[in-house]
Amino acid sequence: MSEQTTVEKEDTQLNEQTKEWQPSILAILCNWCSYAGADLAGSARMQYPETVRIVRVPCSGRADPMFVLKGFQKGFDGVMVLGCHPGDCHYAKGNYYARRRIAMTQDLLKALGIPAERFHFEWVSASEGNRFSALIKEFTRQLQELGPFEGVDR
Amino acid sequence: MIQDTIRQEAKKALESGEVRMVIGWGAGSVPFKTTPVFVDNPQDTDKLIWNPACTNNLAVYLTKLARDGKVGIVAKPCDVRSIVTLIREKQVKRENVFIIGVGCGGVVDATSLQNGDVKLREITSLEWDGGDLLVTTETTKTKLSAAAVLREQCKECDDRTPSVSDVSIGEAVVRASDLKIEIPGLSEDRQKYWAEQFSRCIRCYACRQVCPACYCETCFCDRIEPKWTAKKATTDEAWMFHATRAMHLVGRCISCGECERVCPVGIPAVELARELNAIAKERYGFEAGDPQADKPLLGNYQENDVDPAHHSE
Amino acid sequence: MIETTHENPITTLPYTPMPAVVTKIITETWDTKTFRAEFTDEALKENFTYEPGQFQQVSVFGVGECTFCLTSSPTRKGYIEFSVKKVGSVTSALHSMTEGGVVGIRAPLGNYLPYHEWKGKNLLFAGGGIGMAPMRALLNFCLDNRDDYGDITTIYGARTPGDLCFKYEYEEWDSKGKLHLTVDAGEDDWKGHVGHVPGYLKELAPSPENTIAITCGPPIMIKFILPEFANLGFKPEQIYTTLEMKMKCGVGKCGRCNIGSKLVCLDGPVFSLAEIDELPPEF
Amino acid sequence: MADKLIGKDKIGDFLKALMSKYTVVAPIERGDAPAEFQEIADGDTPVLDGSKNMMPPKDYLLPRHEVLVKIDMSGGETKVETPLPEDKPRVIMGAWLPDAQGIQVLDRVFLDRKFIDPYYARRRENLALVAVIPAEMRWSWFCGSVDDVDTWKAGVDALMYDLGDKFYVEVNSDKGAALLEGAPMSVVSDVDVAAKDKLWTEFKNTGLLPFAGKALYENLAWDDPVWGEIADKCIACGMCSYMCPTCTCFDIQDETCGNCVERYRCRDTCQFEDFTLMGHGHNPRSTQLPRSRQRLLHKFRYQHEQFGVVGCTGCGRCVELCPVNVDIREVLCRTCAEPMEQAAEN
Repeated sequence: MSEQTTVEKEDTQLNEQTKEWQPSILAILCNWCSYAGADLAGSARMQYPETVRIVRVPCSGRADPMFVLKGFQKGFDGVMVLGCHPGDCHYAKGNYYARRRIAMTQDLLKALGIPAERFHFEWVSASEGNRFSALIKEFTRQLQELGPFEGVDR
Repeated sequence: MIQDTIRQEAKKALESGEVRMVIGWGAGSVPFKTTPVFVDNPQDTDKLIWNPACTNNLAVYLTKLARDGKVGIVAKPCDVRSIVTLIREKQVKRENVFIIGVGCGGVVDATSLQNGDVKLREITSLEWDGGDLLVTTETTKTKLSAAAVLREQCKECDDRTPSVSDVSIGEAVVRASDLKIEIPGLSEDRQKYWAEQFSRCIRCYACRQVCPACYCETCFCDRIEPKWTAKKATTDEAWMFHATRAMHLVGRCISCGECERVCPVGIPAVELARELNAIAKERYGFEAGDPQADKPLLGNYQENDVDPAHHSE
Repeated sequence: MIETTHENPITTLPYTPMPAVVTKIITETWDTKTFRAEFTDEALKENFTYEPGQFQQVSVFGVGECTFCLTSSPTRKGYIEFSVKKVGSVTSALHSMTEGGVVGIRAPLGNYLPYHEWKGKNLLFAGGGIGMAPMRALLNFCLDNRDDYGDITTIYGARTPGDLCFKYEYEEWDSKGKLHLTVDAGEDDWKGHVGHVPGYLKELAPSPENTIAITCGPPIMIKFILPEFANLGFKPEQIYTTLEMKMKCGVGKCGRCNIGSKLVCLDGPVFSLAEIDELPPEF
Repeated sequence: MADKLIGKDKIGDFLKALMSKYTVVAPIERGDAPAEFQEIADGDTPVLDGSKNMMPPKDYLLPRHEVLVKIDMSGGETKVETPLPEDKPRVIMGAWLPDAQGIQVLDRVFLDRKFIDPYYARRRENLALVAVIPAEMRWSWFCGSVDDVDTWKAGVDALMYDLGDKFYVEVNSDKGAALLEGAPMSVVSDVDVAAKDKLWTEFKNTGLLPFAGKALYENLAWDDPVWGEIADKCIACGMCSYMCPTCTCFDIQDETCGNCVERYRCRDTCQFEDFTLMGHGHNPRSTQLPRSRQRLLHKFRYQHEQFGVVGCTGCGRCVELCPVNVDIREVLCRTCAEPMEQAAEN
């Protein structure tokens, strides 16, 4: 990720239509499942909040914990990692490695005092476009309840 | 005496040609400190010492010195855990290390001696006397309780004899039981706590450099592209550095506490990795310093591993 | 000799880069481009002066700053030039820049080639590859003040004909002075000399009499050319070069460009061989 | 102005009065962390007796993070702004005398030669320095071994000696006199003078080592084997430099945020490999040995050649903090071919 990932704060301002604060979300998606799922959601014209920023990775195993940490450092209100269901990895076992790594990342965030609700991990397949859209909506709602992330240096 | 045996074993290993060098502790510039020494001549083995101030984890030198050829290393049980990790992660070959393991009941934190009646400049020697530290000056002998002087991580350590060694020396005495690592302020608001801690970080990287588990040739924070963390000493950049370092130490950190000892601004850097490792032990049955574990924690998986997914439908 | 006008903030705000527009980009070789830039501040553009051999800090805003010599001659006013070999992040950012792009410039910095002491003397330039860039400033300066100097001879070499820079000026260099080109490995249509610069120097055997030699190039060339100069009878005081060290501030504060107690950014980058012989071998 | 006494119970009132005219910078403790030199605000209780000075006053004059220029590229035009520090009268209180001397070394680097550093100059121009001799000397000090400490007094505007329940204040300049004007102080007695002299003698004699009085810049040899020995041990962290009151080296970096760029400077050290690593891969100090040599030669030889100063003031921070006990005192003794034995009678 380059420096340009800095969250542009206008994104997190009030949504014109709903007049509701829209949290910024960094979503790290596996190319073979959840990214395709997002694609499906898009082509099926399913609505989901536009303040989600998607980073496509070849496999959830590529979702380096540093991506998650960098997301919080740069002020995203929430970070999510989505990968193929266990057993369905395009590379046979990448998501099994991801599972441990993400579990430890959750623990690290907890140890650092970042609310667990700000980091979301889920298995989403390529056919689950509606589920993808629902997940983003649900995560957004959850973050709206929490309010803006005040930053790691508050 | 343990110190004599260390010297004899080092001498034997050097004379026989088994090792080209022995890494150990030598007398420091002041009696309450020690310093790493690299002995390559059997005549010089009397430079090696053993006392309660032998705190450095010498395994940090192995990646450089044991790359080609065999070296000896004097190691406490925690240092041995570091060596085990380095071997497991293929940074050092087992056949390139001759481990002179020393039983240990904890080492002292020199700065904690400054309190009370003892003046650092007057100290002439430190030695254990059962559960107490006997501090000798030219005129006085003072006993300090282990609880007051032990290096923080030694307080909860239950690893008293080296798990792997080529020669094992000395029996460990448990200095005091039921000691707990105390980190004031940590349990309250953690986000605020760590922001405060990291706001002090001067980015000297002493924690990283002193750490045997931080063996990367180029640390992520020294990379220019991608620039994971900027060099500036601001809280968010320091947060990124320490948080990532903690993540990188999961399954590697053996809680020797060197990073916390050397930090000039008192950041308890070891704490994050220590907590994560405790979780890893419970959840995956993995311990960083365990010679039985053949694969790194995050370079391995079980089909029935805990599922961190939220399972929201 | 060094005069900076009051419009140039380098004297009072030495860390503040002045915006300049890139007006021309010349592709010299596959990895080297020469940039011409003009300050956006009109007064600064008019009054900016410098000396041959001085250097500048060029910023690509957001990426960083890099040190380049001023390769243009102060006699050719209104713009400055610098040649950039693509090696790191700043140089890559410069290479992807197009004409009209904005850079930041802090200049002039460092000492310069003491040409005023060389009036009436013969000048011998011996350069390799991108090392021609700092010497080009003085070469063109002397050609523009042709009557002040005796013979002006240039020996310039590169790995292949494609690696030779400043081809568009060879005619001037050879007509007003004398230019000898050489390449390490010629291609079929290469009619010129083949061989390394030090060997060619030996072959040409210029006289050290009343001559100053200026040399610049990759370390390996410098290593072999210095003995050749000595063999020809050049004394250390007659040989000048520019040294390169990593710099950040360029104004003697940041502490990384020292060689012993000399700072390349203040005491250099120009040193005579006699001066270099006094320095510890750490560059 | 004659020397005066100020009771420690009066310090609070004195500071309060001082703060109406000056920005007062002094060590302030935050929790368990080491105290840092910061601008004090109402209600702060700075530690002026020199007992909490592990962080050097350099941190105030040369901040760990300082924005040098701001570049605004929005709207198609490139605007460059130079945010200089505020021009206001400042006073640093409670600096160890060796640290105050360290500021003299910083002055040479930032205010001498062809370019003046405008950021440092702004903070320094209108700055008064009040140093302290603590009641108890630190074990690691070796000030008297590196320089003639009597000459250091000229660099401070006032010097406070900790005499237990009071400070003995020696005023060395008009600036110092102006600072103390109207302060709740009393006259000194012979007993106080004797106590002050005793403390000064103790300071002078603290950490007198075999190299005391010797021209270290002549003794330090380029090819001394000691550089290799340090390099073997050295773990190449930057602590000695970052905590040093006289180490000044810095890095300059850009940070982008949208259409704006902040160019800032931050600490850097000759101990890091990338300090001198050039873009094309060449590194003139490519191993630890030349890097270890650089730090000491810079302090004891190069700065002497450049400015006629000793770049080390014997504050002992690196001695106390080095993770592997590379003791600069021992190294200096070695270069004089003498063992380190504390000569001072304390």
